Amino acid sequence: MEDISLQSRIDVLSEEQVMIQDSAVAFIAQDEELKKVRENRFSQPGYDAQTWAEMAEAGWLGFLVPEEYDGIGLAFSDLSLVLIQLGKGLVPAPFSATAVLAARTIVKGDNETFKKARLPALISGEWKPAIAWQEARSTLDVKAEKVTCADGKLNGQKLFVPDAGGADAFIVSAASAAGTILYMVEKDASGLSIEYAQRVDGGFYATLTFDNVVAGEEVASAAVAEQALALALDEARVAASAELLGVMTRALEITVDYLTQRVQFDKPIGSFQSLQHKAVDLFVLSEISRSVLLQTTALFDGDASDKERAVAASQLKSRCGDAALQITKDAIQLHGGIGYTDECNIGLYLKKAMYLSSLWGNPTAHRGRYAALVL
Amino acid sequence: MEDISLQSRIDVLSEEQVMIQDSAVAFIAQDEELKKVRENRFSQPGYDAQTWAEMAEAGWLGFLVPEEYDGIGLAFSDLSLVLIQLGKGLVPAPFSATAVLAARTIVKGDNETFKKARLPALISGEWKPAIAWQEARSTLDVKAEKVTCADGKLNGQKLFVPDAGGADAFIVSAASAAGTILYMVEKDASGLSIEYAQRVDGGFYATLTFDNVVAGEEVASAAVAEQALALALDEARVAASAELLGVMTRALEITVDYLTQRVQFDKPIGSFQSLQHKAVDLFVLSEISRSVLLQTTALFDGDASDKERAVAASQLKSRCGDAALQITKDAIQLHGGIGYTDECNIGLYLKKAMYLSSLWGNPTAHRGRYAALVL
Amino acid sequence: MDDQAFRFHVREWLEANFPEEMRFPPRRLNFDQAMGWHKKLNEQGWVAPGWPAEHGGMGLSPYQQIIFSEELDRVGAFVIPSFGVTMLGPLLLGYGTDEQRAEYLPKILCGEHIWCQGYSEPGAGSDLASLRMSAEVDGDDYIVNGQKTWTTMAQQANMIFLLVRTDKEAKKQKGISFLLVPMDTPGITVREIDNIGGYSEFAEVFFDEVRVPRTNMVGAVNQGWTMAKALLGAERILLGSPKLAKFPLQRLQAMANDFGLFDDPVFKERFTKLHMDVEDSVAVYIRMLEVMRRGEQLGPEISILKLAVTEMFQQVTDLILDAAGEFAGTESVLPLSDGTSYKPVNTYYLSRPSTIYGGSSQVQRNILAKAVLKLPG
Amino acid sequence: MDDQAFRFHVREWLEANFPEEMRFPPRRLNFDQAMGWHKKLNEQGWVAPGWPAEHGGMGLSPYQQIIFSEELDRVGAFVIPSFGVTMLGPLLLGYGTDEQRAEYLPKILCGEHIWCQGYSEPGAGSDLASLRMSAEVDGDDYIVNGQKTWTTMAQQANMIFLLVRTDKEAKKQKGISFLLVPMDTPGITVREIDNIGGYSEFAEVFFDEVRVPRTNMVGAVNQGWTMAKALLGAERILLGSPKLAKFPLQRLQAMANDFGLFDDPVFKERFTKLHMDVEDSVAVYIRMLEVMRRGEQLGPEISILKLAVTEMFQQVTDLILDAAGEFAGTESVLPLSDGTSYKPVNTYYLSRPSTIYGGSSQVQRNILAKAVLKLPG
Repeated sequence: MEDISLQSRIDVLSEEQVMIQDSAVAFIAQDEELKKVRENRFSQPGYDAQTWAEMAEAGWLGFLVPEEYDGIGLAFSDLSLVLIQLGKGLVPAPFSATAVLAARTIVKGDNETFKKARLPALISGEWKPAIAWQEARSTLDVKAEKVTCADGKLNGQKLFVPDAGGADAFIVSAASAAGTILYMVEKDASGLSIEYAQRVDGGFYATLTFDNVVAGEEVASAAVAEQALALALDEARVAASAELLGVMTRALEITVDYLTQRVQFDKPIGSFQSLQHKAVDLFVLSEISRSVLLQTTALFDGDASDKERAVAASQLKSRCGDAALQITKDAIQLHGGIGYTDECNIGLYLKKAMYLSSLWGNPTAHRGRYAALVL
Repeated sequence: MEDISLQSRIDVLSEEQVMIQDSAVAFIAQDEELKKVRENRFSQPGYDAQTWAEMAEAGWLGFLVPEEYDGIGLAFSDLSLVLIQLGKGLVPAPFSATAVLAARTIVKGDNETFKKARLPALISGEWKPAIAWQEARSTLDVKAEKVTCADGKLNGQKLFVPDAGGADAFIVSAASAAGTILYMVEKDASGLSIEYAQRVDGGFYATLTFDNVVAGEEVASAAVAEQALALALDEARVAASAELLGVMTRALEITVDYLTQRVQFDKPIGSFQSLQHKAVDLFVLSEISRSVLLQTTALFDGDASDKERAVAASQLKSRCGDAALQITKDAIQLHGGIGYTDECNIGLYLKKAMYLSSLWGNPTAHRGRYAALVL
Repeated sequence: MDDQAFRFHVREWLEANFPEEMRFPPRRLNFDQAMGWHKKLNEQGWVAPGWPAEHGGMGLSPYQQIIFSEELDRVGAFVIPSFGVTMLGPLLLGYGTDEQRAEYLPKILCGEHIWCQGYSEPGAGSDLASLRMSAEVDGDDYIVNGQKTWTTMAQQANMIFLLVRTDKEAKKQKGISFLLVPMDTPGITVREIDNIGGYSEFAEVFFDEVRVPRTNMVGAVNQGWTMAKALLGAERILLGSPKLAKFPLQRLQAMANDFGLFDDPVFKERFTKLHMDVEDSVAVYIRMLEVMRRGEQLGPEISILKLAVTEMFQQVTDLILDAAGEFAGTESVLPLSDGTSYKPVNTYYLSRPSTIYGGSSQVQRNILAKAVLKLPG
Repeated sequence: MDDQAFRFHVREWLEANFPEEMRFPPRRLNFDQAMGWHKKLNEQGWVAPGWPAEHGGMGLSPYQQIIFSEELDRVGAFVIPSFGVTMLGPLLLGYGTDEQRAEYLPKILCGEHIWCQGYSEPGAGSDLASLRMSAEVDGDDYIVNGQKTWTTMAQQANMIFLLVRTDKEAKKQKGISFLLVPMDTPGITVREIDNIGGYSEFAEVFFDEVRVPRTNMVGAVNQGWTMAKALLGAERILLGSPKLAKFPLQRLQAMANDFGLFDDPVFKERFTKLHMDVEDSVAVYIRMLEVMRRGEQLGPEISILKLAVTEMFQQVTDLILDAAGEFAGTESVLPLSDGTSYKPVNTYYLSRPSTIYGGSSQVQRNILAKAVLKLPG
């Protein structure tokens, strides 16, 4: 599939970035037909162990972890090159949830012993934590209220925990007397029940119910927990946006290819001006998204304030969420009837867009936060 | 200019309606080039006395006045046929403001002596009243607050009074101890000052400032004033919507004609699919508007409740306001550079749409009222 | 009975008779699931609102048809429409012989015949006239060979109406005829196709040397295109029914109520805008039905309705996805406080092909540009 | 100086030097109105931010050019851009001779030469290559005949750069050359055209046997189209500057503040959406300027920026009209509480031709479809 993005036309990558991108391109080329994607969907944990091991092998899981914890300490602008490809390949592994959100929450926490013990295991792929923070639909608020911790026992419910099926443990935000604290809880902890809901992309969300579950190690104290979670979530939103960019980019490539091949009224349908202009409008959306991603990863690689990061993450997530939905649904329209069948891959891109654009705040939620922060 | 609306294809007019429509078509055909429109714009009162006299002669000014006051007592579905043509011809006379809003406010009032004395003069074209009710930008509220009446003296300010320049008198809503009352005030009343602002369509709005002006005859008592005003305003909104339909219809006719004539890249530009589809989308908007107008005039001709009328008027006004703006501004785009010149008539349609869609509540204001009434 | 009385009559009967378990299902019910209800409707004589009474229909005015349809929506009926009632019936009334009417119409009403529609072929989607399924005369029969696709619920139908090519030499539109074929005729194979919602609502139908009596042709030989176009007209008014957008809007309202979204002025304004748009499309619909009531044909202008309504439908489902928050990414069926359940993504999926089937939006715009606006080229 | 320091340096100087009476004017200032300011900028060496320093420019990086432009917006500068600075200068730097550069560049800087652009002709709008103005050799001169239109501020300019046809036999694009002509040359007539806002910002320019020295040609004979295209590229990045949308958004904010509209959540959400869109377009702009900074040419992808920004511009002015309420129908100039005045309909008018000039949105989409997406046909 030819890359029609403007990257090769107008952007400049460093040699190292070219290497990173090439390895990610090769990685997804293994499943260009999305057979593995289809095999894994709707069956727990929603991805195969082999994929995760290969990602660990490639060093990707440690991109955002400082070297002192065995990480590579690379930049968001590098990592995004991998994430775009993962989006293009619809790779179902919980990269953003584990290697970004969980890893970065731990890094931003204040338990050095925990970091030293756990981050290397996360990076090597041996240990997969999932973050359980959300207590309501469509909220961006990281303050824990409904899950409480008193006398060392957790009670309450966490919603929308992605990829819990393959996780070894949860990092749970809980309201204590001192404020929000992050605790680790093993997956098989007594009193913890897990209910799974199927996601449209083939993965699963979990609802975690805590009934006097013993709180494990403190991952972040009340002094830093909310901030750590908020920062890591904004980073995870950038990661999800990069995936979304991959999703929309490949959906558009497939569609442009289809427009060139498919004949109706004795002409390739891509020669009809109305379809050409529609494709162009989608292309414009994808390149706006790419531009905002470039700007945002540069900002996250610099010394921007927490607020600047929050504003940028909301700007990016709402742009990429909207654009990916628009592009993938119009891609189905441009495919005609065949696009509405499950056997056609284009529908898988729509579903990935539906999931990722609603994860960690949908475009409307992020516009709300942007307005509150900027206006 | 060929009528491209669906009226002749799918709607059925009575013989009487055909006659009414034909006479209105002939009326505007006198100024098909819009020379008279251009002569009158930006010079007081914004229209010529001859036009008004001809309208009176045609009997149009009495359409909505019961026969007992020398009117014709016809239906909205008949009147709308005239108004659509007035919109097509951009006829600058204050038809909706005087023959609908003012006439109907008086009719709905409770001063029989006043009706018997004044309505025949209004219908014959001798006497032109203007209604001064509005006290703030973007309001639909008819309750008077800022203009007060105490001891028979009016004080305060009324805004956005259309076509005051040609009016002989004002009917003014004022807050009295008993509630809102409608009073007549002669134009040359002592203490009344009038400030005019140029409208984009070439007419004028007036701001009326009352400084101890003696309140004249009571047109409607506190018992009925607000209701009379509210009902008449909703009728005036229907009238303005019919004009808007005429504006958008003619703008589209002119544009489709231009698309057929204008050659670029060695083809008539109307053969380019993207322009065809744009024209079609505008056509769809115009026919949705026409359908809603048909439905609404039928409702106003029946025994609908005040609330049903308000809902229908808001639905119609926001539809026609949005559609007319969309169509006239895209008409300029479809004309290319020439459409941006003052000498091209298409811009006059945009300006009429800008005026009428913001008169008596713009689409956003009417959606707000609809939501409050329906949801 | 005046319209208001008619409405209450229908409402009362539906409240008493519409099965509790069929109300507001999370997905559209298919023919098998709705057959019990079909039979109950038939006992009441209410299967075919638009057919004349002499043929077993209700003979309703256009406005009464809307009332009837609104009342069905009100109790949450959500059923794949019967192609026999909505499409084949009107066609036979217009073009069929008396024998054909006597043979087929009653069986549609009683539910004995369940029809599916054999129009589209692979490679002949928007460009329907390029269809290739052949029907060659062999004695008193035609021998039919080829493939249909996007045939809704072919797997449950026992009858199919077909567009076939009876003259390969003639220009595209000229050599097409209209055939009625039992699905159990030897040589017919059905392959179900899953849609993106994961359901099998349509199928491919393969014809291999299928023998069909020549008496099963409707209209004259090579006149199929005219009838197909008329039928497409009837289909487009069906496909342009405002209920397409109104029904999901009601479901959105129920979900949004539970989520407390009407306290959010931004959501409320978006909902209002769509509510008004949908009400506006009802005005267009009634205006067009009025033409049919007068016994006149609707021409290319019918495309306006389909264009407008399907676009609104998709705008409604966009807002559903937005309102659903994280549920926009799940297959979850949400229990609502009104006792029904709702799966937001289903509605979203369902809206996708509405701008594709029955002539894509692009095709509808081409029709209007050429046939109504008379634009060149 | 780092970027932040540069910003404050510019801000400080502008605060001290930008004339009070030029801040946030209700309509765009023309060349005459802005000449005093131009001369002041020239004293400071700040007329041409993008030109290299050796030619009297500021030699700013792309990002610094944005800073400079933002700071100008901040004080409310609203002036018709100088075509000498933005268009002819870059063209001469790329294609002119040393003599031409020495002759013309300093006069642009000091304001002696005020340039207008002679591209479009009646009948050759979007289809620019079909232009017909002829230039025939006569000794050391060309004799120019024909008509230009949409020439912005021709009535105030004393110089014009022209696309002319120097070979009538060649294919459309092949026979075009680029000429520089003083406006006082005998045979040139200017007719002002009022725009829909009632202002004369452009004109028709008639050429009747106008004699132009052959040395006034830039580039080689019949190579004008290549240069024109390069210039159109430069124009498109200018025409795609986000300030086009950002400036009116700021004015909307000021008006809406006075009207109390930010207390209305619906207005606030609409404003927010546009604010974010405009910020997004800044990201596209900087990404593209970065290419130019590296000294590379921007190709057809530049169309993305113009398409996106002009569409946003019009969305902003739609919201301005909505927010203005009844003032959307008046010519009123509103006094704002920040001491400036504002005429909402002017911005609305100004946004209309942005999707027409410099290649209409339709043409931009054609370019992208063919040249970038490589779609057939």
